[in-house]
Amino acid sequence: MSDLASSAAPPLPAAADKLKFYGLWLAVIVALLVLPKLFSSGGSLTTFSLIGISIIFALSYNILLGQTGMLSFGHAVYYGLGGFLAIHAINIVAKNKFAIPLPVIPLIGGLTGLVFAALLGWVSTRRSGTAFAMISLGLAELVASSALILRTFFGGEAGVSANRTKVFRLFDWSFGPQIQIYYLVAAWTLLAVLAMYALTRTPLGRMCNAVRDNPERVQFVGYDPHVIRYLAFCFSGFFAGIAGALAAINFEIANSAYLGAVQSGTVLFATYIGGIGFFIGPIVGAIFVTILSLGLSDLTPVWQLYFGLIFIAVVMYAPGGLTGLLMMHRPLLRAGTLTRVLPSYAVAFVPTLAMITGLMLAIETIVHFTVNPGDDSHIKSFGIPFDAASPYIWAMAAMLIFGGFYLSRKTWTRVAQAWDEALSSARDKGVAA
Amino acid sequence: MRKLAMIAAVALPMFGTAAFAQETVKIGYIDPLSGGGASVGEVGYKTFQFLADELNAKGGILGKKVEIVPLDNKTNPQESLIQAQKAIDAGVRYVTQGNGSSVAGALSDFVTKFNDRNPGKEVLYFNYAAVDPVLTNDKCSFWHFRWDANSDIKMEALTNYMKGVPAIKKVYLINQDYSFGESVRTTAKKMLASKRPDIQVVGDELHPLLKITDFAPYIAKIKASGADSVITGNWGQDFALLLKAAADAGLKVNWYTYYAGGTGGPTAVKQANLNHQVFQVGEGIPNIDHKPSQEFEKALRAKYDFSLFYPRAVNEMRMFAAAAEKAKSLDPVKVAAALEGMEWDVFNGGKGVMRKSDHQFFQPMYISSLGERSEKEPFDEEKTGWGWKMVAKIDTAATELPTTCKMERP
Amino acid sequence: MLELIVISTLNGVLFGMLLFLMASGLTVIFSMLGVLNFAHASFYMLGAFFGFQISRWVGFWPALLIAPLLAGAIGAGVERYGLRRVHKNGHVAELLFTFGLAFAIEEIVQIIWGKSPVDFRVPPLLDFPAFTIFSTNYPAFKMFMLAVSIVIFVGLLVVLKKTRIGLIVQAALTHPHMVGHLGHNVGRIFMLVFGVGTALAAVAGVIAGPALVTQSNMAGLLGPILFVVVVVGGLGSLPGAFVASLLIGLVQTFAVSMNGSLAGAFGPLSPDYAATWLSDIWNVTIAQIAPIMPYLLLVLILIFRPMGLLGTRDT
Amino acid sequence: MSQFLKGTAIELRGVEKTFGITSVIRNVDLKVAQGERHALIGPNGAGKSTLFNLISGYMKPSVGQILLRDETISGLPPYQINRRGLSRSFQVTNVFANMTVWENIRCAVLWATGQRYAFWKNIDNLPEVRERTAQILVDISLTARRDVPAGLLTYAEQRALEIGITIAGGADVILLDEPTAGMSHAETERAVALIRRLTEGRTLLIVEHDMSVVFGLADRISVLVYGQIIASGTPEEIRGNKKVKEAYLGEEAA
Repeated sequence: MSDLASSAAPPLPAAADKLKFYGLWLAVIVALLVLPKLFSSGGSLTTFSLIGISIIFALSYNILLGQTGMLSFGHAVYYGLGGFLAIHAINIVAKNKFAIPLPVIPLIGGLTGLVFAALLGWVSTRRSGTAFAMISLGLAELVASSALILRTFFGGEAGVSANRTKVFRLFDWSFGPQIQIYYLVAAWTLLAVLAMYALTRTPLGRMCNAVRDNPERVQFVGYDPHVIRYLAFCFSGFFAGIAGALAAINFEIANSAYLGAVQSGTVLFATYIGGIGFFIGPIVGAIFVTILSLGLSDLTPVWQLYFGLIFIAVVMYAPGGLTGLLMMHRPLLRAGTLTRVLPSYAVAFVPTLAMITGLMLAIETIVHFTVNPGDDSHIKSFGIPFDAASPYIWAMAAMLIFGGFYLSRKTWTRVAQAWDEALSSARDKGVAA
Repeated sequence: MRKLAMIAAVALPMFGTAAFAQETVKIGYIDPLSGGGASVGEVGYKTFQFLADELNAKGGILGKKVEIVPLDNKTNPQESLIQAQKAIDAGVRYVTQGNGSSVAGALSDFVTKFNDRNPGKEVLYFNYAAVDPVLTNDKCSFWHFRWDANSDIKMEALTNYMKGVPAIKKVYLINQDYSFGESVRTTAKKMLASKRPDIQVVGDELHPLLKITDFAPYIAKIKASGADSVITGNWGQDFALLLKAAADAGLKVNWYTYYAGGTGGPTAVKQANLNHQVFQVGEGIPNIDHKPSQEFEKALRAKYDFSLFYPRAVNEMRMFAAAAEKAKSLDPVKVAAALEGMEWDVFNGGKGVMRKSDHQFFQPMYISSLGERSEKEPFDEEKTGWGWKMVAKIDTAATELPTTCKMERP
Repeated sequence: MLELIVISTLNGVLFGMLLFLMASGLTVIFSMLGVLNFAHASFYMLGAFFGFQISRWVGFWPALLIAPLLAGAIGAGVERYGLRRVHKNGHVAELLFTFGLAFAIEEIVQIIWGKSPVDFRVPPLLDFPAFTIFSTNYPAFKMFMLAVSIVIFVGLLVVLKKTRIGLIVQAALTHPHMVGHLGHNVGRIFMLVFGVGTALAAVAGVIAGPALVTQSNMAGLLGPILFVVVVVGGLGSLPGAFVASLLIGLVQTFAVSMNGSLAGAFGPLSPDYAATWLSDIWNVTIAQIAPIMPYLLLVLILIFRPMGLLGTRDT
Repeated sequence: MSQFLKGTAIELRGVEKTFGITSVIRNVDLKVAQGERHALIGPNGAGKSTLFNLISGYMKPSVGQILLRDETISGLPPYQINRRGLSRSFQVTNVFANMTVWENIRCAVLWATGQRYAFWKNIDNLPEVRERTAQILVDISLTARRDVPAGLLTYAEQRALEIGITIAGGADVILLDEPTAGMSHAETERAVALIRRLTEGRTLLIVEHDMSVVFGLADRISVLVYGQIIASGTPEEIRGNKKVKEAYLGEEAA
């Protein structure tokens, strides 16, 4: 090959880049080790563990949606089956005193997910698009319903429980205290994230993206899109199974809720809100949605409404998800023109915030009168006390909504202008959009 | 920025470690407050709130105010465990829950493991409505106390009544396909066979839980079987839709139920025009001629727009207070010791006992029917004009069933 | 036996027609906009609650007219200010948009009407048994429901195949630019179609509300099964949806009436297996699995005949 | 280069394709020799693209046989035909729009370099893939646009990429469907030069409307009218063929 050709290839990562890459992972490890020192209560450790689990789950989902372009409504099937097998494995290991320590159990869950994905995947990945989505919906309903019929295995609606401390112990780790579970989940999360990242950098991973973009053309470069989808589906099932097993270890119980539509819906929410176009998107989404779903229900009884509205807002205004929103600014940052849009952001921020506040105020006030009509009108929402009966509140809400809407429309047009200018000058400087 | 602030607002209360001195007695109320089960969960929450107010008006427990901490579990066992953990972080040592045996099983399991792993920080679990017998039998726990009669006890009471009704000849069983429905149908068959062998079970149906929109095909089957009575553990929409379909098709049978009094139940009975044809087994009804309970009912109805669905919750809260006073401590271990074997004057009258061997509360059971009221029945249900009428009372002693519980005490 | 067959057939047809009433709007929207509307069942629920509220004020019959118009207007608004924006990001985005919408609508309904069922009654005019067969009554209201379903089916077919509007609408789907050049406002056509589709869902809501239970979870209960109807019938095919509705109604109803199980057919299982999963399978009756049969049908259809029963294009 | 310089590359025997009652391809026999540059011409709607779809496996013939180097390929899926060394381009640009030019080419290189569905190899550590991709990139002169998503390329660049993807796998039978359609005169000239260079020593079957391209490039020409091949021969023979003049060239010659 000529030197000319070699010079046409993109540069391989330099030593400094590699160092940066490994440094990043090292920083993550350190952060994971330090985190429980800062927040040590049982609740926060549980929260962290759940975030880790949901990161693995969301990333596994994105192998389908973001990487290969398959919209699934039944991803929880593999998560749930992984969880059930893990629970049964714990019970069997504990009963027979096998020398299998708890940290290995998630692998069993993963293999379960893999086996079931391999079984169900071949027929369902024959097509992508609506057909795949509907098959996944049907299969999810079937599996979830059989969980209630096959009581011996799934334990009916009560589920199957286990005691994780009864498993063979390594280094005297009992895995009773939540902190040990946290480290277990953190280690597995790190491993799984690394593995899934590596997967995107393989020939199969790249061909997944090709199938997502244009399954028809893939056939004419020698690949069978069905096989690619199938393999992606199997990997996705494997990692979902690991996530399910970790959840089962964390809760020490597996039940039909693991397999249900809510679980499938949540992972779709998390992945999409985070952003399906970027590897870290689902990670961001998993963190955001887990914290939101745990915390929001403490703050307001109508958390589902906010959930739905946030989701609609993301689909409408930020189809790239939260990560897409941030990544949009990368070319500007590189070209140094980011500062030009910031002032218009600041200007637009105020009325938008006002509008959102007004909306929340209105919702909370209305909720007070329809849901708890007889109660004291001095209510507290999101930690802020106010009197729902006061006409000022109503007036304020109305003013904030309409004023905020009017002004934010105007200011966002200005943002768009500033944005275009900044982008075109970034282009002039030679930074590709 | 906005996102950051929001995350902070959401996250901070969760991560904060609550190490305040206990000024109040906090009871974590873990039940659905959003989603499908919320209508039931909210009634329960308000009932407990009302009971806490009642205790506080008398000076609280050991001089401390009682506070109900609402925790939304979305009827999901996993979510319940997260909420329980959160509650414990916030200094809660007593949790109460009732909706869903799956949640109850998970919670009982969680509390047992937690107490085992965190000695000195024990938590007690008061179960006010989950009726799966297993919780006080094979899977019993020292840290779990149940005030509701479990489904076997209810069936014992119900069949004790049914054996005295000669008109019952053919019985049809229709239940939801999950552990509770399954336990209703098996015990019904077993108990009817031993108490009234002449009764024929002409049908035994399980249908999926909360998934049926039209019960007409099931009604057709009941009709074809020639049954004169139906026993069902159905609740919620599965109950309402069942009766609706029966009324549409003109099916005339007597209904023996567990949860006809649940939210929406009386409305459905009235709509189906089943005047005193729907029976319910339970631990009490508003129209029992017992002055204290009727006054309580009046006060509750004056404040909220529902009737007392949980007389057992009254027993629970009052007995908790009494046990703490008796132990002179709010330490859950001591309170649990005081509750064991405690005898009690039940809310609706009569004697009850928290059996030591399995932590199941035994109390008089009532069979009642819903329909037009006489002057003896002052209270109606759900503004239908119809009210519960007592049909039979089964004494505490006649409801006591053996247990398989092997209690492990700390 | 004959009794059970006759009654089951009747019940199956009635249930199937109810399904069609709900699915027709979904099919119309899909066949014309290509959008799989996840919020369709939510509009059905809105229809039921609007119907309940309006019939309290002015009676059932005006409600049957006003509620769908109201829901249709909301649907049109959703298309105009929501879906259209999302359209450029592809079908997945559209689908997810309706997914989020379903969430929000359910919660809004709960805020306004609470979480318990509301007392939505059959209008007195139709509150009598239409006829009695084998001593089972068939309420007049259900017959009314049947009639409405058939009228809607025939009406839609005629509008789509025989009228100018139908032709323009169908052309607008495949060749939006061409239709635009011919002077038609494609945006308005799409808005109209979405409005009509959601209004049809609301008609189903007003009618099914009193027949079933009007509660905030009614959308979640029926949502997935509507997809089964539409997919099994063939995406975008109105006659297909009609056939699929009937099929699912009959399959489910007949399955319920059967008590057969493996244990019944081959005798009880040897007690050695009593506590294994095999005994679960052995003892499960056909009636028990009746409600999941549609999903089985869905999966089988997608595997063996992906265009659905009467569909023309591949999903 | 190719070791099969002698013999037949593509052969169609009595191929027919019908959609419902319409027959689009009627009893077509065609032979393309190894190493030959063969052009397929004919008026719009004659069935040229359908014929391409049949040969490349995108559609199955209703009747007849298609052979690649004397082996039957009719009925095989496109990817298997591709693996046997036949690659095609599309009339309407058909690339991986969200991926960069580099990635587009690389996808087309992967199977040919034996990577198959490997999920254990780091894509950056495959020198062969890298070099071949780079070579193709240089060949189609898109080095400067290497990191641009394919969807953002100009039309001519996309056509070049389309050809690049088609030849990247190293197939020795290449089917090009109107590679210069919609290009300016200068662009067309560059494209023809590119095609000539890249298909050196390979078999080429090309559909083209631009007669200067056809007569400049092709060794042999076949004329397809209403789904039937009415003539086949060297450019000179075709130029002199009366039937072709009547049916097709006549209009242009006039």
